[in-house]
This record gives sequence, structure tokens and C-alpha cells, in this order.
Amino acid sequence: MHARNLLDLAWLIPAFPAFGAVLLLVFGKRIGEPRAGWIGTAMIALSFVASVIAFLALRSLSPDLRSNVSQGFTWIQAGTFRVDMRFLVDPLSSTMTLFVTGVGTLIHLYAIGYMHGDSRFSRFFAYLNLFAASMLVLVLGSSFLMTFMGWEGVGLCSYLLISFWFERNSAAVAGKKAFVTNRVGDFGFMLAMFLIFQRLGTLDYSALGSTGHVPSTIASLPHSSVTAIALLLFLGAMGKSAQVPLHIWLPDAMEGPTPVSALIHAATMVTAGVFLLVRAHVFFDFAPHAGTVVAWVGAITALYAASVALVQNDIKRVLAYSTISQLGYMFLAIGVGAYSAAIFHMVTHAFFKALLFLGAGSVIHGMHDEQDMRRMGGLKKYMPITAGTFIVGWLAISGIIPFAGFWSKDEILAKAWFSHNYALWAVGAGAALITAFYMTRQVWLVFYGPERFRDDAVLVQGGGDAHEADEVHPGEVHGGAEPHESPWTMYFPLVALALLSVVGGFIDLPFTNHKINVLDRWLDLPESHQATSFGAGLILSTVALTIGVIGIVWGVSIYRRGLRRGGVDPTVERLGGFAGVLQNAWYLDIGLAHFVGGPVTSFARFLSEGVDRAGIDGAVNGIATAARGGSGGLRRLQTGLVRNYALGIALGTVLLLLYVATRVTF
Amino acid sequence: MEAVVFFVSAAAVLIGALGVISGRNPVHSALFLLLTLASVAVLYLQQHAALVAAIQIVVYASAIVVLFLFVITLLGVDKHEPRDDAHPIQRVTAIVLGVLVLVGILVLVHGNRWVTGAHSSRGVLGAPASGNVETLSKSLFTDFVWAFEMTAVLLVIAVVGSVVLARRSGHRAQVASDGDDASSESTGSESERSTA
Amino acid sequence: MSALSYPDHITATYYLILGAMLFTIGAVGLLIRKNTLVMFMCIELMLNAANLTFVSYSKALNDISGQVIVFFTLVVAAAEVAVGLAIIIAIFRRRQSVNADDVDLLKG
Amino acid sequence: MMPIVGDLTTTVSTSGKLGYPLLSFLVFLPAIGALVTILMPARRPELSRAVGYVTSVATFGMAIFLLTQFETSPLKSGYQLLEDHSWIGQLGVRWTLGVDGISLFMVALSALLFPIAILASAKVPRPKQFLVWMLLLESAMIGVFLALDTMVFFIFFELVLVPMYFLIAGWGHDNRRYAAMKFYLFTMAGSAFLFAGIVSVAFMHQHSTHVLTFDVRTLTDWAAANIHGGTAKVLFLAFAVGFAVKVPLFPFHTWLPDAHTDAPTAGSVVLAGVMLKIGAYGFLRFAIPFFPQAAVDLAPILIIMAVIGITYGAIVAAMQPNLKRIVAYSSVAHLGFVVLGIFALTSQGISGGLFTMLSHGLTTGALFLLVGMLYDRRHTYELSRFRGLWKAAPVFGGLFVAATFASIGLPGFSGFVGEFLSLLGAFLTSRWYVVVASTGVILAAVYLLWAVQRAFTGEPDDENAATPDIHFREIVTVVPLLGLSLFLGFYPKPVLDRLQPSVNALIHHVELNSNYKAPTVPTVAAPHKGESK
Amino acid sequence: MIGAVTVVPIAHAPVDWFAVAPEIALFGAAIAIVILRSVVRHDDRVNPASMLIAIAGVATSGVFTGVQWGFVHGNGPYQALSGLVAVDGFAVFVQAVILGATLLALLLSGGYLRRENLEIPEYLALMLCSATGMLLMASANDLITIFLSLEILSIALYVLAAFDRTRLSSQEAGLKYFLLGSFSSAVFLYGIALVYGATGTTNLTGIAKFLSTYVLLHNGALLVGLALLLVGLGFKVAAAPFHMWTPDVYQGAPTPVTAFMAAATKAAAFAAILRIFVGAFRLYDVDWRPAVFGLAVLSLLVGTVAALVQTDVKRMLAYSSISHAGYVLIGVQAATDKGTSAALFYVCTYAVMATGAFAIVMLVARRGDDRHELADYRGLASARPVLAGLFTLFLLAQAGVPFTGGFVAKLSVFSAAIDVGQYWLAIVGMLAAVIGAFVYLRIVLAMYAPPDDDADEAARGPRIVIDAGTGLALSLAAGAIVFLGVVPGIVLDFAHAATQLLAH
Repeated sequence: MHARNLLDLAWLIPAFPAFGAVLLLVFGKRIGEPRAGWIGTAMIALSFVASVIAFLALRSLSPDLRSNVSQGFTWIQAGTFRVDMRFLVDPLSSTMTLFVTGVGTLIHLYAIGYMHGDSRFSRFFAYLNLFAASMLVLVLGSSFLMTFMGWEGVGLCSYLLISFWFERNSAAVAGKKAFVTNRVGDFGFMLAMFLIFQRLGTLDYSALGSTGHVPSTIASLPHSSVTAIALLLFLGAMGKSAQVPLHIWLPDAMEGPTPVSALIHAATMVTAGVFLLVRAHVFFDFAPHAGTVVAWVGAITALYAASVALVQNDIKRVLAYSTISQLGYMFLAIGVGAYSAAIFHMVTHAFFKALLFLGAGSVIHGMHDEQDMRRMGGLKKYMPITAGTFIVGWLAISGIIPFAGFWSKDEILAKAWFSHNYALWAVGAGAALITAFYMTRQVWLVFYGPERFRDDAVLVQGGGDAHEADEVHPGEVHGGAEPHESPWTMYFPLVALALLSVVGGFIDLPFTNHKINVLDRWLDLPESHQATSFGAGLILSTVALTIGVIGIVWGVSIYRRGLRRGGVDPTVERLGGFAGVLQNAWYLDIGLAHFVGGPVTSFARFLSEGVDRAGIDGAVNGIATAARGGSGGLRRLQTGLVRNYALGIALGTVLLLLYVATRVTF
Repeated sequence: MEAVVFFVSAAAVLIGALGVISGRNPVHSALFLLLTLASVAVLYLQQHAALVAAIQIVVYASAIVVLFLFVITLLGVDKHEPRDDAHPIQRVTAIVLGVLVLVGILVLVHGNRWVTGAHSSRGVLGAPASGNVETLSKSLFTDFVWAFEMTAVLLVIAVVGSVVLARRSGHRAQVASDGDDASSESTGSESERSTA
Repeated sequence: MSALSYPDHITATYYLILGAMLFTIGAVGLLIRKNTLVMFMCIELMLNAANLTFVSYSKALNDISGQVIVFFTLVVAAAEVAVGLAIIIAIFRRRQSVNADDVDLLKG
Repeated sequence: MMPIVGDLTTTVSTSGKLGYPLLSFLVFLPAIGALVTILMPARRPELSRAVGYVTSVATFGMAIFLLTQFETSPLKSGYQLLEDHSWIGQLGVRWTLGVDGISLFMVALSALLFPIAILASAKVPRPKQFLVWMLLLESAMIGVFLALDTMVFFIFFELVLVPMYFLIAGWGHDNRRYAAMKFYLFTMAGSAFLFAGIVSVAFMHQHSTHVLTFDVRTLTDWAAANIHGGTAKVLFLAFAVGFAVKVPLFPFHTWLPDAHTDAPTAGSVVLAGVMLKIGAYGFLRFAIPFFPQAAVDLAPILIIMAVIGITYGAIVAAMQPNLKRIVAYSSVAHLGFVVLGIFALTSQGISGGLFTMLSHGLTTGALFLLVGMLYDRRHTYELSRFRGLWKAAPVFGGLFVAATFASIGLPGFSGFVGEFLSLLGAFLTSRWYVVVASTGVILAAVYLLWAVQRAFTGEPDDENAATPDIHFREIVTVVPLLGLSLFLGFYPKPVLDRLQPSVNALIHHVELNSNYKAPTVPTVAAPHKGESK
Repeated sequence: MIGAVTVVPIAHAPVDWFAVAPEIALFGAAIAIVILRSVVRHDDRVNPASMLIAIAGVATSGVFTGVQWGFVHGNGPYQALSGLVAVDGFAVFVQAVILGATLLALLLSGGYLRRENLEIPEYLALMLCSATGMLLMASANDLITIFLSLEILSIALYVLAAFDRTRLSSQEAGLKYFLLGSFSSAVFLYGIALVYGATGTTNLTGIAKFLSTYVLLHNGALLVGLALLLVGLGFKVAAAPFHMWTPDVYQGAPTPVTAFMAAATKAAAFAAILRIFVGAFRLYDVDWRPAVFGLAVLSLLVGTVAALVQTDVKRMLAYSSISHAGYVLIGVQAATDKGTSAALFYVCTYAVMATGAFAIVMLVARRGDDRHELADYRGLASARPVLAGLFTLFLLAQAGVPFTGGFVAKLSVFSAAIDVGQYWLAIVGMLAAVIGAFVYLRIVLAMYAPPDDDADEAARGPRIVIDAGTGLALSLAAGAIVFLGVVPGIVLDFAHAATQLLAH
């Protein structure tokens, strides 16, 4: 029971960063440049320690008791509706806390160096801490509503952090876009909660049961409402986790400082959707159709984003689209019922994508805020550590054994195959190939080949990132200055994450021997138990590996010599006209803006001008005008001529007599 | 016989009335008014209202009409009034409405249904010959004594009012002498007569 | 109404109808004449119409009060005349006109 | 498992418990303050101000005391601290005051907002007159919520207009006369029907019982039981029109933007903070309890109007070029949530509606205060004139953004609790309307964040850069509202617990007097392992 | 002369002086003033003296009224002077209202006459005579006495309206009022004649008795007569469509006279209407109620709408008095005790509101009584805050704002209408009140408009002087308005009791 008492202290995990956030928000100015960063980092670190303790305490319990709801108080109660402020610690949430706080700590540390000299340095860490707190509430919440609270909290922080440099209009717009798009998802989430409450009478996770026994309330639910709940939850997840078509905010989110991109828009927040669906997997167990939808949306997202990533020139945008693509994999996994695989990929992805982003950040830092890959090249010798770690991340994401990415991606594809969704497998594999290719392109453009950052000859030709031009911090230095390696606060996290990206895969090796795949057992989530033969698994893994290798080789062969003359990108050249389509992200964003945004705006204008001003207000004022008119008429009757007045009296008399005529008894 | 008298005087009444409203010259109108009043008095006599008829002649025919003529001449307005009408529609509407009122009254109160009231609620009429002098004066000083008193107020108002109004507006607040006398004497004379 | 052919006996109805006619003529006169004095005369006509009606009713109802009312009406008429003519005179002094249509200072 | 439900109209305790008429004090204290202010010399404004502060703060203190005196328990659903004195015998009007869960927090909110509003308008011209009107307004407002005699309610309902009219017309902006007149006439027109309704009910009662009374409790019980069918519907509509104009519901809202835009800051705060709630309160106190069946039958109409209000208000708000108009239209949307919740006729819905009333008072009040400060600095509301204010005035910007998210209804702020509950409650009875209404949560983000983006982000030009940051007095006015909103966002229980008994009693009353049955949800005895030990 | 020889013995009916004491007291004062005026010629002390006499007369009359109330309350209502006069609560209430209005009007007049330099004694005498007529009307129980009192009050008012000979507009008002007034009273008289023929009597009680005993197969004469009566009285209360004289006459007449006309005349005329229609012809209410309904609605609409575009404040108030007539008619057409008492209360309240409002108008008009434009009220609030405040009070009361008499008055008439199931009439009334509110608020806005727009408008012209009498009148009116609004119970009970003590 000692362990439980420890677990009841789970509220401390979000409490540390929350405290840090308040502290920095209020006293940030007085605390000042370096210290604020350290305080922030310390808070999240403390929270990491707490998570570790919680993890150990949980592990000490027997598997069937590994779920503890901490003490708390009633948050909202109305009628039979009741939601408590409690924290649920179970394998899933503790896994999440571990990597959220872990990665978070590293990124905080990194940010100290990266944000050096920013005018709102302390504010930045306040936001980061607030984000960490919200994220932890999200994962630790004991009910949908608690999760939703964290959900919105991270949304808020992402808004604040994306538009952290709000002097840049593009940043402000991006922040708003992110929040609003997320709101579309939240719309689904809320409806899902309403439906769940109506059907189950509570929003508490405990009502969802646990693996093994499913509550009768859910088992007996009409198929339609289960599907509805599942799909509505998925809508929420789509918003947060940037699935097509709600992905549009994520690329723009790169307006935020790089640590933000790494922490929020790669490692943690965007995976909240995955977490939610896994948390509520029971609904998907009962709604196969919903699962199919999820899987296909995921697969399409994966392929789509990968294809777009092919031709991006902004170092961060490439990673952004790659993130979307990887998230697609996770949803594909959930769709085919491979929940633990999804979590597995989520974790590994958190490692290597954070690594890649921080690496990119380090490059940008070293290049004095240059983000266009066409102006880079051959940086390996200027920033060796960054390069080395980045390459690790590259191999991981490309699915090269034994790096983390290989295991998780391979598991997902295998699960797709064994659940007889061969089409899904094919799409996933295709996406994997493209991924390997564009990552190779990035690595070569940035770290190998000729150094292009000195000559300004490379003209920036607009494309997918048309607003590159204003994508420059205040006080950017162009060319001239030499690239340099980043301070240790920045490359230490790189190294750490690189290590994780190497070993991360081993927490869940795809062998039937349950001694080895720890995560799977630890999470103890229901699995789609198709016949998985070791042989077939091995073959699939080999195929996946070869796909990765092919992609890399192909990429290297093309980008060995960097760009063509005049800074022309060979891929773009090869794709010809189609490149434009890709650079504009299949025109989805523009299309949405044009075909949805346009009509909506004009409709809104019609409502406000046409209906409200002219229609309703007009009607009201019309009455007034009419009254005035009548008044004027009556006034004209007052001729001032006594005989007219007498006439009026006579008229009245006649009217009265006419009325009398109706009453007289003849 | 009765019928003859009635129709003759009725014709006179209507002719007089129409004359009043059609005469271009106010003096003519006044004279036509005299005709009407006189013939009405005849109709009073016809209906055994001798005293009323007498007063009609004395007060109306003499005093009032004379007063009218006096004023007309005093103001020297015995000239034709202009035919042009500020609101031409007025005349037409007026006549239409008039016709409507008349028709209305005649139709609504048609035939022999004019009289539906209870009979002789406040004193029976005397014999036709008596002209009801006694009866009238009796009820005047018994049943209607209060109404009779009330007329006093009317006359005071008439006196004071005409005094005030007839003053020349030039000098105010102190008693004027001229226009004052004219009207006050005239009203005074009536008051004597009607309170007799 | 009972036959307008030469009647042997004149009922109250005749007088009353005459009264109604007189009343209407007076009213119309007031409406169509511009000379305030004449308009005033028309009012007298109307009052007479009322009086005639009263007297006729008093005969028909065999009730004296009808005639008494006429008496009071005369007094009222007298007072009205006194005041009314005074007003007309006063106005005439300022305007040199008894035309009702000239009196339209107050309007709107 | 409906909690134990008390009776809607029974009296829990009278002022006898207290020995002095607390509620009457609450009503009269500001009025007395106003009279004292009148006596103050006009050329010594500081005296008037002092009186204003003292009175309003004292009233607030009494309101707090009222909160402490209010008894809470599932059975204490009726009116408390009752006072009852004869007033206009001939018309059967009695001076009856009482408070229950539904009115309690409206009173508290009024008492809270007035000192703040007065403090916020420390620099108005002609402060003496201003304060007189403000204090009279406070009196009337509190009276509206405490009156338990329908006619007394109506009297205050009408009386509220006058000070507000003068505040708008006397201290408003460019178009103030038009706005004030529109506001006055609009509401008065609405109350025409309300009045007809009230008097009709009273006389129907008189004709059948030969007792002429306007007492809410008597009429509630009698009308609910004895007025049926078409009559009930017509009367309900008569009430509804009066209240719908006040709320304001969709087609009747057009006075609101003008009134808000041209009202002085204090006026807007009070108008949005308390006055709009009178309408919603009226629905809960009169329209629904008097005619439960009619309310149930006609609920769809009002729900549709509410849903339209939510979406329409938000969309139109997005198009406004004027910052204050945006906030004004946001009120239309928020009050839409209130009415939606109320006519869900579920415990969650009504509680949510009431809670939204409270939190809207806080958040929108804060927004109006901030917008007002902006006006003090820049003398315009035009969005196009603002740019990069966040950089120019960081604290101000931060507070504004905070208020914005509070208004958007971010979890953690009180707005969320209210809106979530009312949507949830409405979902149980009318699902598809809620699906539409929920888009409001998206639209709210759109128009408010768009406004923030246009006014606060970007690089400020010289004019904007010169905008001074918020100073202490202003912080004192805004922070309490936001803080309270935040507190209630995390711990709404104190409020909800006091609402619940009355709300449940109301629903119970409706169920008893109509064919309506509150929807039941499966009740999982949710096992809280943490609790288990 | 005819029959002068025969001596007719006339047994004088003992005159019940007590029944008519109030009227006699008032008329006595009038006579006294006339005599004093004609005796004392060139002496200015005659002015204050006559003013004192006038007020004393009103006071005495008031005392008698009070005594009558006590008597009626104790011994119940009765009829005096062979049924020409009714001594009942109704009469007493209305007389009290009339006397109150007269007192206020007198207080206003003193300063006004001095300011405009007009003959005070004659004026006072006429006003007292007119008031006497009104008292007579209130207690009259016979169509003849009603007609006579109508003429008394009207003829006096004709003169009063034309009293200011220096202003053409005043004389014009007099002429218009005279011509139209005598026209309408001629119609009224003819109506009496027809009713007399139809019922055989002019005594209201007799009529009621007759109608309750006989069922008329042919009600033509009765109804036409009734209609004509309505025309005559509708003219006096300025109900549409017989209202057209009102704006002109109210505007032209000396302002205190306007106040007197609006307040007292309406009270008296409505007393007559109530006595005739609700009292004598109650049995025929199915016939006359729709007609009155029509008049009410028409008056409400015309009165409020026509005032919208007015810029002359005095005219605005004139129009509003038309609409107020409409409100009272709402109470009348209910034809119930509730309605009657509501109408009485309304008349009482309106008397106070109107007098107060016109008092302000009188003051603002300054010497020459011609500054009535809205522009003349600009910035009044800053120039004379108290005056502006009082005017605001009176205007808001007319708009029917709570805690003023106006609210309770409207409340009670609408209640009466709803009580008889006429919801739409009540709602129309309320909506008319909305439009009316616009008119009043326009004036208020003008007063509170900062003087900077249209700067010297307020400054121009001599400073506003408030003489003692006017000040007293204003404070009395203001007090009464608030009193009627806050504790209306007393007066309402009074009005209610009055209807109960109606002599039948």
C-alpha cells in the first residue's frame, strides 16, 4: 500500500511545472535572463523525477492492480453529472508522463541556450512550464473532462508559443490558425463527451473498464452510438494530431521558436490525439468501421505529408510534414487495433523527431537564423556534434535497424499486414520509402555537398513556403558570418536524444517472446491477435528495412552533388509541374482557404451587413421612420384652419353614426 | 289648417337657414337668421309653448340678431366674403358629411320611432290654451331652481368676459373706458331681461 | 315616415325631422362659411334646431322640462353671443378681418 | 437518481431569523447613497465619489454577508430571508423580498460589479450625477432579483431602464442619444407584453380565488396548476417576449450592440454584467414556473432562437470593425448559451445557464473594462487603428488575452464550466441543436482571437507604440474579475451547490405540472479507487 | 306679457345649500373679486387682494368638499335639488381634484400675470367661474345641469384662452376654442334632446331607471343621442378625432390657462362621461363601449405619433394630453368599478403631471410667453439644474416610470382593461406609452444636452425667474407625483370608495 500512497501524490507531477509557470509569469521580469530558464528547467526536471518515482511505484504493484486514482476534490457537479479533479496513474499515463517530462526536460535545457538574449526570455519558460503542466494534466487526468482541460491547456500554450514572436504577423496568424483548427477538433471531442455522458452517465475513465473485462454498459451500447463516439473522439484527435485535413496548422506552427516545434509540435502535444484514442480504445474495439476510417485517414496522412515533405526547402517545414506523416503511422496503427504499437512509435518518434528538430534548431542557430536548406550544405565540418546526432535521427526515422524508428514503424506495418489490411501496408510502405528519401535529401543538403551559405547567388524561389521572406527574426545576419557549433546546453540534449533514438527501440522488440517486448506487456492493451508467424514477421521486417535502404541510396545518389546549377533542386526538376502541386501541399491549405474560407467570409459579411444591419436593424429603424412619416402626415392635417378642425369633428360624428348604424334595432 | 301653418313656417325656417349659409353678405345672413328664428317661434306656438315662443322673439329675434347686425356694422364687414377657398375640398366634404349626418339621423331615428321616452316624468303640460306659462314658471322655480341659479354664473362670465375682451389692447391693467361700455351695456341689458 | 302626402294631423315627427334638417344645415353652414360672424349664426341655427326638438318632444311626451331646457338654452346662447362677438371684435381689431381662414397662426 | 428535491415555492426561513430586513437594506442602501450624493455640493466631486465608493462597497459587503447567511442543503430549495409587507393594497401589490439559489448569485454579482464599475469610471465628467444614476441603477438591479412580488419585479424591471438611459445618453460616445433611445424604447416595448402577461395571471387568479395578489409563490402554484392549453401558451409567449428582448434573443438583439458601443465603460459593464441576466432570470423565475407545460411545448422555439443567437452572434461579431461591438455581439452568443441551457430543462442545463450568467458577468465585464481603458488611451474603438498593442503595453496585452480566453471559455475559466454544463444538459434533451450550438466554441475562438491578432499583435506603429500601459487603479478593477473567473473555473462547487437545490426543485415543479420527464442517464457508481480507502 | 295677470303660487322647494356649498363658495369668491375690482379702481393692492380672495375661496370650497366627503362616507350618497345634483363620493373626489388643479393654476397665474402685465382680478374671477362650472359638472346629475356647467366652464375658458390681448396667438386660440367649442356644445345639446326624447327625462337617475324598466324596441334615437353626447364630451376631453383644436389652443392660450385647461377641464369632462356612460347608460355598455374603445385607440395613436416630429414643447405636451385622454378612456370603456376608479386616479395624476409640466414651460417661456422651442431647452440642466430635474420628473411621470404617479395610473387603467379581457387594448396602450416615452425623452435629452452644442441658446433671453407662487406650485406638484407613485394606496382607496359611493 505504500506504493499507493506514493501514487496519490501524482498531482505533484503537473504541480511542479504549474508552480514554475505561475512563478515565472508573475515574477519573470525580476528573475531575469538566465535564472528564469534554470527555474523552468528545474521544475520540469522535478516533475520528471516524480514521474520516475511514480513509474517505479506502479511497477511494484501486481499487473492487475496497476491503476490508481489519486485523491482529489469534486470539480463540477450538476444533477447526476459529476467530475472530480483526480489523477489516474496507470501504465499508459505513466509511460506518457515519463517521456513527456523526460523529453521536456531536455528541451527546456536546450531552450536556455536557444532563447538566449530574447526580450521575453522568462515569459518563454513560463509558457513552456505551463505547457508541460497542461500536458501532464492531459495524460494524468482521471476522466475525459480532465483530459479535455489539459487538452485545451496545451492548445492555449501552443497558441501562445507559436505566436511568441507576435511582432511577426505570420507568427500571430499561425498561432490563431493553430488554435482555431484545434477548436474544430475540440468540437468533436465535446460532442463525444456529451454522448458518452448520455450513454454511460459519467465521463470517468473508470467507466471504460480495463483490458480483460469490458463494462456491460459499453458492451450493451447500440453500435451506432459507439461508432459515433469513436469517430467524434477521432475528430478531436485529428485536430490535435494534425491529421488530414485538419493538419493545416502544423506546418505554419513552425513560426514558433524551434524548441517549441520540437517539444509541442513533434514530441508531445501532437501525440495527444493518439493518447486519447488509445485511452478510449474500448470504443474502437466495438466499432470496427470507425477503426477502418481511422486507419485510412492515418495512412493517407502519412503518404500525403511525406510527399509534400519531398520538396520543402525550409529545414523545419520538412520536419513538420514528416511529423504529420509519422503521426499518420500512429493512427494507422490504432486503426488496425495495434494500440501498443501506436504508443511505441509515439515514444520512439518523440525521441528522434525531437532530436531532429533540436538539430535543425542548432543548425539554424549556428547559421544565424537561416532556415533555407538551399543556403546550407557541408555544415558537417562546422558543427560536428549537431551533424552526428542529426544523422542518428535520420537513420532512425528512415527505419534503419537497429535504430528506434525501425522497430516501431516495422511493428505498425507488420500489424497492418497481419490484420489483412494489405492496402494499408502498401501505403505505409510507400510512405516509408518517401520518408527515407526526403530525410536523406535533407541531410545531404544540410551537412554534405558544397557549402552554399556564402554565395548569395542562390535566389530564393518561392514555393510551398512562400512567406519564407518574412521568416526572419529581428536582427538576422545574412551570409558572411561563419557557421558555428552551439553551446553545450544545446548539444547535450542532442546527444541524450541521440542515445535514446538508438536504444529506444529495444523497449519493445517484435518477438513473440514476452520476456523481451517490455512495453507491450507493460501497457497491457488488448491486441488484435492475428496469426503472426515469426517467419512472416522476419520477412516483413526485411522488406521494411530494404525499403528504407532503397530510399536512402536513391536520395544519396541524387543529392551527392547538392543542388543543380542556379540552386535548382533535382527532385523539383524531375517532378516538373507536379513539384508545384507538392510545394503547395496539394493545394489543400489554399483550397480550404479558398473554397471554405471564402464562402464563409462572404456569408458572414452577408449576415452582418445584409441581415443584421439592413434586415433586422433596418426593420426597427423602418418602424421609426414610418412613425415619423405618420407624424408628419398628422402634422399636415393640423392646417390651423378652424373650419378644417370643425370638419374633423363632423367626420368623427359621421363615423360614430356609422357605428351606431350597426347597433340600432330597426 | 295646422298643416298649412306648419308647412309654411317650416318652409320659412329652411329658406332662412339656407339663406344664412348661402348669403354672400353677412347682413343678409343676419336677416335670414331673423326669418328662421321668427318662424321657429311660430312652430313653438303651434306646440302650445307660448312663453318659449315669446322669449324666442324677444331674446333671439330682437336682442341677438340686433347684436349681430350691430357688430357687423361696427366692424364694417358688410361686404361679400371672397369665394376662393383655401381648401376647395372643404366645401364638398362639408356638404357630403352634412348629408350623411342628416340621412344618418333620419334613417337611424326613422319613422315614428322618434319618441320612445316615458311620458311626463317632470310635470304634465297644461291646457293648450294656457300656453303653459304657469306650468313652466312653476317647474322653473321648483324642479329647475338650481339650474336657474347656475345661469347667474353664465351671466357674470358674459359680463366680465366681454369687458375684458372688448378692451383695446393698447393700454392694459388699468380700466379702459370705451369698448368697455358698448359690450357691457349690451350684455347687461340681456342679463336684466333673462333674470327677470 | 308616415305619408308625406297632405296629412290631416301633424305629428311630432314632422317637427323633429324639421329640427334635424335645421341642425344639419347649421352644421354645414359652419363648415362652409369663412366669415366668423356667419359661422356663429350657423351655431345659433343649430341651437335653435335643438330647441325645436326639445319643444316638440315636450309636447309629444307631455312633459314640461323640454320647454324649460329651451329657456336655459336661450340664456346660454345669449352669453355665448356676448363673449363670442367680443372675441371676434378683439381679433378684428388686430387683423382687420373676420375671415376664419386668416386665423392660422397656430398650426402644424 | 435525482437528489432529494425540495419544493419550489416554500419559504425556508424568514428575516425573523435575522431580526432585521437584510434584503430591504440591500435594495435601499444604494438608493440612500444616491440621495446623499444628491445633497453633496456639485463643486466638491470628491465628496460624491467618496459616498459612491462607500455605498457600493458597503452593499458588496452586505451581499457577502448574505452569501454567508444563505443556508445550503438539498432540501433548502425555497426562498430564504423572506420579507413581506403590504404596499399598494388596492392593486394587491405587496413588498415581498426573498432570495433563493437562482437569485443569490445575481445579487452578489451586481453588488460586486458596481464598485468595480464606479472605480473604473473615476475620471468621468459630472461625477455627481453619474454616481447618482449608478447608485439608483444598483438599487433597481438588486431589487429586480430580490422581488418576490411579480408587480414589484416589474416595477424594478422598468425602473432599471431610467438610470441606464441617462448613463448612456449622458456619458456615452458619439451616437449615444440614438443608442440610449433605442435601448429604452426597445425594452419598454418588450415589457408591454410582459406587463399584460403579469396582470392577466394575477386577475385570472383573482377571478377564480377572489384574492388579488401578485405574490410569486402563490401565482406559481396556482398558475402552474390551473392555466392550461392555449391560454398558457399565449401568456408564456407574452412573458417570453418581454424577457427575450432583455436577454436579448436573436431577432430582438439589435438594440444591444448600439447600446453597448455607445455606453460609457461602467454602463457597458453593468449592462452586460447584470442587466442582460434579468431576462434569463425572468424565464427561470416566472415564465417557466408559471406555465410549465407551455414552456415544455414551446421550448424548441426558444432553443432555436438561442442556437441562432450563439452562431449568428459569433459570426456577426467576427465581421465587426469595432472592438466594443465585437464584445457586444459576443454577449449575444453567450446569452444564447444561457437560454439554451435553461430551456434544456435539465439539472445540468439550468445550472450551466445560471453559471454562465455569473461567469459572463465576470469575463465580459473584464473585457469591457479593458476595452474601456483602451478607449481612455486612444479615444476610439476602431480595430483598424490598433496594431501591436501587446508590445506597446505588455501587461495590458497579457490581461486582455487572458480575458479573451476566459471569454472563449477555456477550461480553467468559469466560462467553460457554464457553457459545458448548459451544452451537456441541452444535449440530453435536444441533441441536434447542441451539435449546431457547439460550433459556437469554434466561432468564439475565431472572432476573439482574430480581434486580438488585429489589435494586439504585429509591430506597433508610432501612434500605437505610444499607448501607455495599464496602471494600478485599472489593474485593481480587472484582476479581481479574472481571478474570480479563474477560481470558479477550478472550483465552481460553492456556486453549483447553492444553485442545485433550487434548480432541481424547479425541474421537479415542471415535471409535476407537465407531461415532461427529465431525461435520465445510466448511473454508473463510478468506482473511485482513491476513495475506496 | 302672456298670463302675467294670474298669480301663480309657487312653493319654493327648500334649497339644500349644503349639497352645493363648494360651488357657492367658489362662485362667491369670484363675485367678491368682481365687486372689489369694480369698486376699487386705481389701486394696485387690488391684485394681491383678489389673489388672496381666490385662494381663500378655493380653500373654503375645499373645506366644504371635505365635509361632504365625511357626510357621504357616513350617511351614504344622496341627490339634492330635485335630482339635479348628486352628492356622492364620485363628485367629491372629482371636485377635490378640480380644486387641487385650480389651486395650482392660481399659484402659477399670479407670477405669470404680473410678468405678462395682465389684469389679475378679471382673470381670477373668470378662472374661479370656470372652476365653479367644473365643480357643478362633477356633481351634476341631470343632462341639463351638465350642459349648463359645460357651458359655464367653456365660456369662461374661451375668454381665458384669449385673455392675453397682446399676443395674437392667444386671441386666435380663443377664437378657435370658441367656435369649435360652441359647435360641439350645440351637437351635445342636440344629443341631449334626442336622449330626452328617447327616455322621456334628462335626469341621469331617471334615465337609468327608465332603461332598466323598459327594453327599447327602437333604440335609434337613444343611440344617436348617445353618440352626439360622446362627440360633445369627447371634444372637451380632447379625444381623437375631436382633438384637432387642442394643440392650437393649448399653444396659444396663456400657459397657466393651458395648465388649468389640461388638468381641471379633463377632470370635469371625464366626470361627466363617467356619470353619463358608466353611470346612467351602464345597461347599454355593449353599445357604447366599442365606440369609446375606438376613441381611446385613436387618441392614443394620434396623441403619441403626432408629437413625434414636434419641435414646440408646449405643442408636444398638448398632443401628449390627447394621448392621456386615450389612457383615461381605456379605463372608461372597461365600464367597471375598477375601470372607473382607475380613470379617476389617472385623471387625478394627470392633473398634477400636466400642471407641473406646463409650469416649467411657463417659466422657460419667459416674458412674452413665446419660448417654447426645443432649442430653448438646450442646456437647461446646466443653467437651472433643479428646474430641469423637476421637468424630468414630470416628463418621466407622464412616460409612466415606476415610483411616479404616472406608472401607477397607467398600471391601473391597463389592469382595468385586462380585467375585462381586453389584452390588446392594454398592449396598444403600452406601445403607445413607448412612443410617448420617445417624445418625453427627446425633451429630456435636449435639457441635458451639454450647452456646448448650440451654445448660447440657453443663455439667450432673460434669466428665468421663479416667483414664490410658481415655486410653491412646482414643489406641491412634484411632491404629489412622488407621493402618488410611492404610496398610491391612499388615493387609490379614495378613488375606489368614490366609485362605490356613486349615487344611483
